Amino acid sequence: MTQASASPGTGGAPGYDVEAVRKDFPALDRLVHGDRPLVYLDSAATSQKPRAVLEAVEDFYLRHNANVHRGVHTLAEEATGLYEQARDSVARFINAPDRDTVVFTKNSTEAINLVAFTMMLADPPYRVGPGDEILVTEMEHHSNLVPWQLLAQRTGARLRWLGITDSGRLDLSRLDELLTPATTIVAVVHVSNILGTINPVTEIARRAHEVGALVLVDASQSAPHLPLDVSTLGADLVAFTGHKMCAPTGIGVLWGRREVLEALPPFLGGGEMIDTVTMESATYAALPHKYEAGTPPIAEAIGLGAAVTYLTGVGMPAIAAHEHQVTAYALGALAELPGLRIIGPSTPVDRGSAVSFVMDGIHPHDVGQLLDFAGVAVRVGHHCARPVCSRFGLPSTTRASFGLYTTTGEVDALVAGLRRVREVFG
Amino acid sequence: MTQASASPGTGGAPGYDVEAVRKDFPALDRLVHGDRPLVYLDSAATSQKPRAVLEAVEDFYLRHNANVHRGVHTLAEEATGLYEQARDSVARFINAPDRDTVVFTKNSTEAINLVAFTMMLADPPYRVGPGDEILVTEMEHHSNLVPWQLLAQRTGARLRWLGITDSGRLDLSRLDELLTPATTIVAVVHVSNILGTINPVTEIARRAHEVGALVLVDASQSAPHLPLDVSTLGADLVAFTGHKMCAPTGIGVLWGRREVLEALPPFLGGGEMIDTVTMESATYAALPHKYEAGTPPIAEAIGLGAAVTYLTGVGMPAIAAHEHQVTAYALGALAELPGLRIIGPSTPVDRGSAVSFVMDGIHPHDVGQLLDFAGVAVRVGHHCARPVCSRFGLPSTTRASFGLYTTTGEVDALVAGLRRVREVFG
Amino acid sequence: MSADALYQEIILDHYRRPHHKGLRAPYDIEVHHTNPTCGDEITLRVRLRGSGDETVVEDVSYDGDGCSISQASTSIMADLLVGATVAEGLEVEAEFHRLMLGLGQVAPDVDRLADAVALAGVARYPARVKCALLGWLAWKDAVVQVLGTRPATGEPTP
Amino acid sequence: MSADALYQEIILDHYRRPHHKGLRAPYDIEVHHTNPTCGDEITLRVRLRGSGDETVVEDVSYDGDGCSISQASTSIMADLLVGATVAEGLEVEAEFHRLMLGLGQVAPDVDRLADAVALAGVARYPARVKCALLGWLAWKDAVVQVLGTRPATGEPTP
Ligand SMILES: Cc1ncc(COP(=O)(O)O)c(C=O)c1O
Ligand SMILES: Cc1ncc(COP(=O)(O)O)c(C=O)c1O
Repeated sequence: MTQASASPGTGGAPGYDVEAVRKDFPALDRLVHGDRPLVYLDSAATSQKPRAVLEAVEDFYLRHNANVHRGVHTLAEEATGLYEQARDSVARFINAPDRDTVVFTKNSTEAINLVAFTMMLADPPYRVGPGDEILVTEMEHHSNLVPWQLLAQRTGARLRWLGITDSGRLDLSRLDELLTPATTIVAVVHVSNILGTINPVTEIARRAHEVGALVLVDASQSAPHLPLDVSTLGADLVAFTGHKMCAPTGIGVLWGRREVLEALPPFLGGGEMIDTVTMESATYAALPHKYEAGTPPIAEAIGLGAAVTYLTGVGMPAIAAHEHQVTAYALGALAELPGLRIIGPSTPVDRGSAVSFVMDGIHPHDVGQLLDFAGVAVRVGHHCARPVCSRFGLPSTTRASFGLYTTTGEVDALVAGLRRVREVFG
Repeated sequence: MTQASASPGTGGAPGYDVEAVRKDFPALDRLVHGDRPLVYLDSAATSQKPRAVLEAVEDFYLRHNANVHRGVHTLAEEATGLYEQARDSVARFINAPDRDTVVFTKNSTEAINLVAFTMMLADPPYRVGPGDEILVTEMEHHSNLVPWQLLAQRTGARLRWLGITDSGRLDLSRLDELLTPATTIVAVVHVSNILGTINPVTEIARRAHEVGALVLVDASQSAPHLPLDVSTLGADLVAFTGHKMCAPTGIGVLWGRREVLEALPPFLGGGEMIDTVTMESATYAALPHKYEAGTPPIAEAIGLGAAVTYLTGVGMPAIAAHEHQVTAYALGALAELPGLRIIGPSTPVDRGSAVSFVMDGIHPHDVGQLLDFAGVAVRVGHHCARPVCSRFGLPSTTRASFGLYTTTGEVDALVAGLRRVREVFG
Repeated sequence: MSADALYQEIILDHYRRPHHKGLRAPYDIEVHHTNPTCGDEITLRVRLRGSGDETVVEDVSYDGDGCSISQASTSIMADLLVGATVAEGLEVEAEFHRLMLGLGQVAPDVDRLADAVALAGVARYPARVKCALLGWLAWKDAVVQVLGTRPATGEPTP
Repeated sequence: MSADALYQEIILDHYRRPHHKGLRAPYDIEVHHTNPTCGDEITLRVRLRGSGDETVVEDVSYDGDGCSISQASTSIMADLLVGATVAEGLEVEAEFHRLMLGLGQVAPDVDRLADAVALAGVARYPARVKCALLGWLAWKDAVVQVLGTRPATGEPTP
């Protein structure tokens, strides 16, 4: 594992040794299309994994593999210990006051659906029914939009949303109007995966709480990039996903205030989430197991534990500062390309490290494909946020997104690639 | 990977080279309590993993890691290809006529809950409502019982069940009475994880179909041990879980007949499961993506693909024959221990490789703990099938369970360990 | 594979100066197809002449949004369809489809596909195959719809 | 750790010949605790004498099902409680609890715990800790309940 050292890195924040960080990520050595070094600018889709995470997972399978809980044999005790230690690590990473409020899910999407489904089945005041309102934003990833659409359709509740300004910020001017005593939940993304916007979720939560609504923050794009402190964020529920934060696929987290998680009913039924079972009925386990039905993603949770330990070792403030600098550099360099328009905030203020753009007369598919031939991996499409594209009258965008291992040299490769795209398509 | 060779193995079926198989599983070399070789008899809880699976997962992370679908860059294309090839491998493994009917979930539990939740939300004839009946058995794992209890409570449907005979078989004598035109779904375990019983699911399905019910088979304990052919099984829906069949944790499968999966509504909402999205509503993707919201367990699916390829290489009929022989040997040896009673079929007929037992006057915890000191890993407790324990008037049992790598020598170690337990506890 | 092999000059030419583009009347059938994952869309109109086996494609006109591959593919398709019989048009569609799903392993039928051969490289990029197929699927759909609404023995288009 | 270190002779003795076992009347409070994951259960009765700080445990009787660890632990506990003041009984419970949650890193207070020191090895087996604690948690619960139902100044048990 790498500690951010004092030696100068390649661009980025002073004192952050990005080359040392890169050495921890073996996939970054990949060549594509024969001899092109990979320039991986798709971290908002998923991050690469540091060796420490792969080793933690492998060590589990090679030495400690067993099912967790209830075993008295050595491997079962070890596996349980490693799994629960991973929960402790995640609790520390987000500064959760209570480790039992960290629930492992398979991804953010399941975490958010867990809340949407249990609010359908809950007792008041958390039950969502006809006449209730659900407030989201136009900036949501489909995973924080479709579950609420479905909840509204299934219960007769009304879905409302905050719009987006031309500069890619949430339009808060109608917030007071949209928050009513009927609002049961406000679901809002912390950092947009398409626009890069960092939203003022603490302020939104404060106002939502005034009308008695619950607040869920989708931290899928903040947990990997910024220090995240659930004890001061203001949210009642926070969802994030391992694969975007150096962990394996197949693992996510729902954190919630104890009171809320205790009041909501169980979601999936099965092994591990019960207290006692007869043929007629069951009683349910205490948190966090109440929401962890079935064999959990054990190795994946252990991998997430190793990932947050790794990230903490590098330092979340240092990562945030480094990514901020790379993003600022990229925004500046992209602004100089003729016919290129940034979709989202064009300055690095309150902004994460995903940068979407369109090029006059050139379809994002062609941009992405030609960049790939140059070794530059970006994502094209609607980035699971189609309403954002519609808002800006676009079918799709090209998105470059950065991570703790991204260098300004890679941004230069992107810019050179885009110049070549312009040459080809004129 | 190991092909079953013609050289004699340690016990087991003729021609099955269990020692060669064991070499593929590095965790089996583990020592516990200092110098005790691990005797892993807990495969019904989770299996150990062959090197081929760990390597497939590692290769993905080291070379091809990217999010799947919609990417045009090299890694995204490769990741998508590997993920979808894994689906092809699983489809072949269970002889699914149509690869798009193989849905990846996080485990069996999620697969079963997916069906229970969508039947709550479905249109007729699949909708479960007041007055409808759900038929399960007393032999179910909590993961195939609690979801149906919850469905019944949430909809006003009635839960009914088939009992167990004293010899540990399903009591089918009341089947005709319990199957009525009100029965919407029959959920039944293929092979019991606690009793070892193999149930006549094809016959049950035939009769359930006569009254128009859907049939879900919980194949969690059959997929790893027997050839499984969904095209002839008779079930409409089949659930199983990767971690018990040599694959990583965090991956499971729901297979269903296309017609059924198409008629049931979506379950989790989010990225990947949509066709198009506006703020108001969404349309949903075709199978299998309709049921794969969010970033799927990509590496885990690839691991499952490698696992079924590995299992096919060894040969499922050969594995079944080998395990049958080890089980027969164990049943014989255990029968000779004074004061030991097998819970479940005491002969190897229609029987899987999990063997539960109790010892007069000695609590399973003490049995399990003392065996562990001897290096023998067994599971103790209710094995997530508490109603089975209640049926036999027991708080818990000790369970030894076998896999493709289990030797008769390991059964001898179990028996020796049990003799020592008797000495200690008198 | 290199950028040049995928983006052959012939594709870029069709993309820059698409043939038969623009919506024209009269027409027998209009269909609208989209590719929801990338937002591409096409509106395609087909005008037929003659009846039965003799039915000939008199005109194909279209408008839409999409990447160079989808735009060039539709332009090349229109060239191939205009003047061909419906049967020939369906055959070339089948051949092109086969090429696209061949993962780069299928040799194209140069005689039949003409300029469409330039798209062979797309088959190696599964994510782009649906771009190349967008216009062709619209064509096939249009034929199915129009033959469904016209007697198979075929009165001439009014 | 070896089998002998966990299953010390003293534990096996208590398990084979438990002290104070069987349910007796009169009693002030009866509690029932279970350990759902392993099905273990205990019914515990407590009879007190005296009042206020002077309240003394006159009898502890119990019945139940469980492994050797849980049975021996309860038997040892009963020895420690009978004749002690309630305050002393709660202190020894706290001390024992601390030992059990110490993952084998906590040194036992031999004077106070007496035979219960033999259970120190259990702390290294998290899955068994709840077995060892079953009787003790019942005791603590019983005290909370009975002190809640009796005036704090303490009329003697009728
Ligand atoms: C028969 C049976 N059904 C269902 C399950 C649940 O599987 P999982 O915990 O992987 O969801 C298990 C194993 O735990 C099982 O043995
Ligand atoms: C903002 C945001 N929310 C939710 C998700 C969903 O995460 P997952 O697909 O891992 O469930 C993503 C990423 O895909 C995201 O960027």
